[in-house]
Amino acid sequence: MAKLVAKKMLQLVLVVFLVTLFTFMLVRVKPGEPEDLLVPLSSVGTTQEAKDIIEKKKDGIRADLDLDKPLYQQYVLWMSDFARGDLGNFYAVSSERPVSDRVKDSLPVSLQLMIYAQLMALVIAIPMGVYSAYRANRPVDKVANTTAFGMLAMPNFALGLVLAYYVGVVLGWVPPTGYTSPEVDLVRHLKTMFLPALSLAVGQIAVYMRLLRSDMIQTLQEDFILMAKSKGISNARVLWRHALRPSSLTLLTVAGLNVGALIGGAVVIEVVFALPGMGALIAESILTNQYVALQSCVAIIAIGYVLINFLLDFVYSILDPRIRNVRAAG
Amino acid sequence: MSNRRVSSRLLASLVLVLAMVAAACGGGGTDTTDEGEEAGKPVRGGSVTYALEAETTGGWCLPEAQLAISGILVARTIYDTLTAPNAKGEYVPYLAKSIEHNDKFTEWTITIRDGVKFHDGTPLTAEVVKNNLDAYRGKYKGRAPLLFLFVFQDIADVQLSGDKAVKVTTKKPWVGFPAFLFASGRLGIVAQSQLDDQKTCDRKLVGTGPFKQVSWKVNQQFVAEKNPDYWQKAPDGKPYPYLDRITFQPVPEPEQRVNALQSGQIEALHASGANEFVPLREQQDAGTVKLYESEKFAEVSYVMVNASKPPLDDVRVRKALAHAIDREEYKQIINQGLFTMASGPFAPGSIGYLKDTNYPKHDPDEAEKLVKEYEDEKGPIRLSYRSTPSPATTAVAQFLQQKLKAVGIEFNLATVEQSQLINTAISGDFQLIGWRNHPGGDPDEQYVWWYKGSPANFGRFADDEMQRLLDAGRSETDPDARRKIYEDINKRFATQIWNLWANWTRWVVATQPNVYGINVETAPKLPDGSGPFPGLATGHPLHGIWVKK
Amino acid sequence: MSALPAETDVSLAPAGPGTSDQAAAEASPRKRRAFGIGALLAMGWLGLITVLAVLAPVLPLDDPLESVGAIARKGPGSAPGHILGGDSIGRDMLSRTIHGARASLLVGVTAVLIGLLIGGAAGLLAGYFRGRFDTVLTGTFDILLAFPSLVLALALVAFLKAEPEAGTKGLSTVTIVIIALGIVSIPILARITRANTLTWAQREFVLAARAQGAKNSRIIIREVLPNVMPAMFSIALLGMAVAIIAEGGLSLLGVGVELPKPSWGNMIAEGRGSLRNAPHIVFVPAIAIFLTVLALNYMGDVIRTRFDVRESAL
Amino acid sequence: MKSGETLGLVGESGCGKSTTGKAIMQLPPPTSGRVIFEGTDLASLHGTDLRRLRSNVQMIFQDPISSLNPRRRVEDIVAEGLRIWGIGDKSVQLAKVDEALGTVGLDPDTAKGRRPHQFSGGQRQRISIARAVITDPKLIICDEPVSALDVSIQAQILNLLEDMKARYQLTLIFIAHDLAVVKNISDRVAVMYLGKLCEVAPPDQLYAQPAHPYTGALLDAIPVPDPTVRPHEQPTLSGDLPSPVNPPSGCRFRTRCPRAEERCAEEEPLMREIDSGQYVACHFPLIGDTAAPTESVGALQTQAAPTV
Repeated sequence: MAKLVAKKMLQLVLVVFLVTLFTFMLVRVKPGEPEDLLVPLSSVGTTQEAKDIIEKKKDGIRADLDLDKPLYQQYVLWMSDFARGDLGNFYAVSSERPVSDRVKDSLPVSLQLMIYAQLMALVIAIPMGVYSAYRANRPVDKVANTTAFGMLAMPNFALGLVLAYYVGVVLGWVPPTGYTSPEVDLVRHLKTMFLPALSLAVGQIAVYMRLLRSDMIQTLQEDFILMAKSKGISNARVLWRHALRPSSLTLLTVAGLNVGALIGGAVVIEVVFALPGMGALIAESILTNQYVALQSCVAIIAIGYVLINFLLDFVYSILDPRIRNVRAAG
Repeated sequence: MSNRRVSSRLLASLVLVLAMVAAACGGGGTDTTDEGEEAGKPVRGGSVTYALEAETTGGWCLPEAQLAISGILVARTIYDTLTAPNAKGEYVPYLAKSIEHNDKFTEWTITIRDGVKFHDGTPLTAEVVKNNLDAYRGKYKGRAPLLFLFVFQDIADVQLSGDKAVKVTTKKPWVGFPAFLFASGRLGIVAQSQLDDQKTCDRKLVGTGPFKQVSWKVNQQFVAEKNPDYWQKAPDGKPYPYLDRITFQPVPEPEQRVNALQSGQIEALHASGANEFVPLREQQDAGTVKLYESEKFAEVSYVMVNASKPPLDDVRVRKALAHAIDREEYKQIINQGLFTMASGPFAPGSIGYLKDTNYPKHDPDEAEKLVKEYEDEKGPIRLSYRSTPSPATTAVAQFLQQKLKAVGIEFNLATVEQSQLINTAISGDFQLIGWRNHPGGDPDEQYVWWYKGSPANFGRFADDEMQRLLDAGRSETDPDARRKIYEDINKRFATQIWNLWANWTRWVVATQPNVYGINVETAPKLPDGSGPFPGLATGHPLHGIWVKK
Repeated sequence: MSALPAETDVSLAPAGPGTSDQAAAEASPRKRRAFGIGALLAMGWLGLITVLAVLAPVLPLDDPLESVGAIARKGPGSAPGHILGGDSIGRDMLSRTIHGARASLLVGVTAVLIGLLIGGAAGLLAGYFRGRFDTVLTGTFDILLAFPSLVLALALVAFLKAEPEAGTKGLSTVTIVIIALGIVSIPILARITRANTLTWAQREFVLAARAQGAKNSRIIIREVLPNVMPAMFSIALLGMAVAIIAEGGLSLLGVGVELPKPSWGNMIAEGRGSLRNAPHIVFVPAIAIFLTVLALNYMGDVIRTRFDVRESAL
Repeated sequence: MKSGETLGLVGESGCGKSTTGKAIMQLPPPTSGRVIFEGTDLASLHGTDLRRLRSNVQMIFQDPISSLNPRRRVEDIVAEGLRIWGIGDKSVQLAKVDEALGTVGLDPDTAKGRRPHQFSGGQRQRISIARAVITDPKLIICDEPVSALDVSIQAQILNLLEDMKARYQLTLIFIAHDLAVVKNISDRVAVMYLGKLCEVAPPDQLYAQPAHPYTGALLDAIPVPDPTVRPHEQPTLSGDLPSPVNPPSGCRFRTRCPRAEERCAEEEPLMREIDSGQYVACHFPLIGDTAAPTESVGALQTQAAPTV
């Protein structure tokens, strides 16, 4: 067991190293001097005063990012800052705002969105999956399956746009846009998160439902179900108490793995609903050349994703050796 | 202000920007308001959430900040400017008690109002004002104002004059100087502590304004609460503001702002696109929202041409562009028939406005001829156009592209984020760019934008005639002569085509029906008793807003 | 649906681990031939849209780049001769939708081809040879997979996008989007190919081929590849669906296929400001994407069922 | 092993029979022991030489589904060996395929164009045999070729293998877990337990007088189709097969052997001839009362190393 932990840890460290290195290189290899990308003001200086101001600004950035040092040192320095929670700055002509400030505000939004989407997907998908497995190949099942297919084919951003207008504005049930933090107004917070979470959840609902359905159909063919039925236990009880649990392992694995992907995967949804989350932050960083911020944000998400994978992997290999083997093969 | 007639409406402001989010101006539409009479007595308390078209990611370290209209609105809640425009567009003392000048307009004495306190409790003193002015003109240690540096190049010196006044000496007569003390609302007076704050000057805001900053979460919200010690008194004798709290939310997609207002999520928004005017006016007719529209002292939307690089350094090419664009079709398709097409930089009512400047008419044949002439001489014309990626601006870009293609000009599109657009303009790394600027005020405010060699002359045209006219305009004291000068400038644009004019930008502030105090009829009077300024291009004061329960 | 291919492969995941090859092998020939009505409809739609996309330049359509002022924001049916109406600047929606299919399908097909060629080959070799090569490759792909795919695509687009200088032409945005989405799809396709290769490479017919003295290359191409192909193909179909959607996502962020050239994604992005008064500008391309993605997913599913493809064990 | 001989290799599931078969093919090469084929140590061969040599040894597998590529037509499957080695031109290859299919009892014209799933298990095994013989190999390793088939078909396939052997002068290694199956087809039978041979003898001798207790137990397990014969009173084999990764010390069978004594745990029994042609590795064999000598008589390499 200790060996397994050690091995996994080593893997984790290696992956984190490579992931951050990849991010670091991706941004540094881009043509152009970093300080010029961050403060694109080279040709302004018609007067000495202006030139001085700009040069001073760029000198500051160069010093900040250790740009005069060799690449590997830059990486090491960045990582050591990163590890200490210093994520660099958003550079603008008029300000240098720590990225950590923005991340502190954005990360909760993304986490909330992800959790709500996940919960919503599971809450809807589980009954659907259970029932359509129970009624496999009957009309109900076919309808559910077709619906699932349909949901899978909906581009979430288009769905988001449409929901925002028709549900948020025309019907006026929930706010169509914006973000309210739960400390300010919990009810309103939940309402504002409803549509974005739903847009994100729709695809997942289909995935989870199909997954659960097929596992469940298998479970329902097992002997212990037959036995339970023969004992006269009601169908509902058989389904929910006896069949669901053994069927839900794959579902939970996949749901767990999706957690990481969802954090960053909601980029477009966050933009569509004007949610100030990590996705929107990354999009902003990319589109405005704020590459220090980009580096840190992407690294955070990648590390988060790797960590979640690692934990899941680990938990499941303890729970069920079969999964370890399957995963090793996959 | 002892002397003025100047009626300056100037202002230049720096950096403004904002792509041409289609803009405003509905063929002489009325500045609507149907409130006023039934508004009743202002009520104190309550809060308002106001949706802005953009976040000001660079923050509000005012001397260095690059504020567009959204940033200005926030600045005006936290800070006060020394002057402010009144109903006639004259710049009257605001945070200053008085502003006086010598006969030659080269010495300006700004006297400080008594008993004004910053949000941190420190008093407003002449010294703080001097430090502010020095910071804006790049003479204050630790502050590096890039663009105000040029706006105030003609200031020779700022000195304390007793302990209640500051004396500003200019290098040449500067008739419109009071307008620059407003600077479109950008020249707020910042507390000493913020001025000296090296690390968090952009986000720890301390002013004298009607509201105090509570929190700012970028892209989320900016919250400000009532300043109980505000120096401006309401008619009931108690200090403004009426509201306990105001929250600004950046909502960049215009349709989302309208959605949010309609669904009751917010109390107010501002907008300037035809796509927003249509539904908002419908809702106004249905009585579900209240609008305050204004095209007074408007900005102009246009395509800015970088005249420093071939092929656009050739006036024939610029003329061909102007001839190629069907402005009537532009109005119908892009603006849904709503806004008045502009003839030049000066909006109706401004000094220098001309109904017909002789700007080139739509004439594809002439355009084609000019293109051919140029291409035979110097080779093919290839252009690129930059705009923000919003649907409204890309629609404009594609419309232009079609029209130019029709006369044989290839033209590719590149989108640039809003916050990058200004940098693109400053660095000159563009050929054509969608733009919006030059709000009405004193035409002298445009000096920095057009003066040869000015870093704010983003179009980079270097015209001796323009330089002469601008210098003359700055110092000319005779109003008629002054008007003539600016009309000449207007005509010069029409022949040199440094910009391709689109329409005057019409702004609308839309609120829930129970929100009062924004339009000219219910907004507070200025300290000198004159009426409130009717324009919306640089935002509006927020201390008079109140909500009927 | 999620814009993440990484999730999608999970998503379309298996009808359970216990499906046996026996079942497939013993399915009667007749059953294997028959396609349901759904599959026929799906193939019909894909065929139609492909033919239209290919023939778009010669079809009697309006110029997709030319505005007709009179139909700006007019809905379907409200302007004679323009059955789907006009977009926000008066270009014919039908023509733009069909021309948009060109860009969208091109992005979908080419990006996945890149993924198939590189990822497929890598997965095949890794799954066949295993050992250190496999470890390195799997490790590399795990790193790529640690980035949310849309974020990775966005970063790649930003990275590849040269500053547009006047007169110079860098990579076209279509190419950039294709390359970015192609790179994103490599690890996903590699992973699935590898998983399938692993199972097939252990079959006895592979042993038999080696017993007959076949070279590894011959075994991979003749024995393993044909069997892994259905899995690759069905994932490729899903990958296309994901790429088409991802292009839309990139468009919405302002870095998709460059205007004025239509793609379904940038049409939706353009129409998002007019949902209130001209909803068809969003709905027409959205429905086109929906149907196409639906058809691709469905066909992927059909292939998976028919060939009993084993999914990547996630 | 002698050329032209059929060796039956018998043991419980998991005892290493198939591994032995594959080890002979160097698929993968065994971790210890040597395979000598016509005087060449196969482990010393690499690349083309190894591949060429492999073509002299063919395998027929247990699972008729897994052993045929479902994506290829029968013609391609059977002709593969010829194509790999470029034997003959297309028409020659086709003729050979027809001939091979014909000899295994399939109609070449109908069979050629089809794919494996269109055939029954027995037919597929015939295809496997056709594939194996087409390159004229010297040795064919039959890895439980009939265990997945119905009993009636088993006999047909066994007969077919006999025919093939005669027709192509083959040497066969016939792997089975069932002594009954190999009895008729084998010239000699080797019994394997946990990766080691424990007894080698001609079938008649082996069946009549098993020497190793394990062989005895296996023989007892064969159902006798005579209702008058009562099943053995004592349980034949008890306990599970120990892990082959970590086999018991000394004699591997001792944990389940009714005759096990202390010596069995300490000393590994060596293979010795106990009767003419009958070799056994046991300290206390069932026949002849003599305990095994402590010195090695030495005969067969114990670890899966048949020689031809």
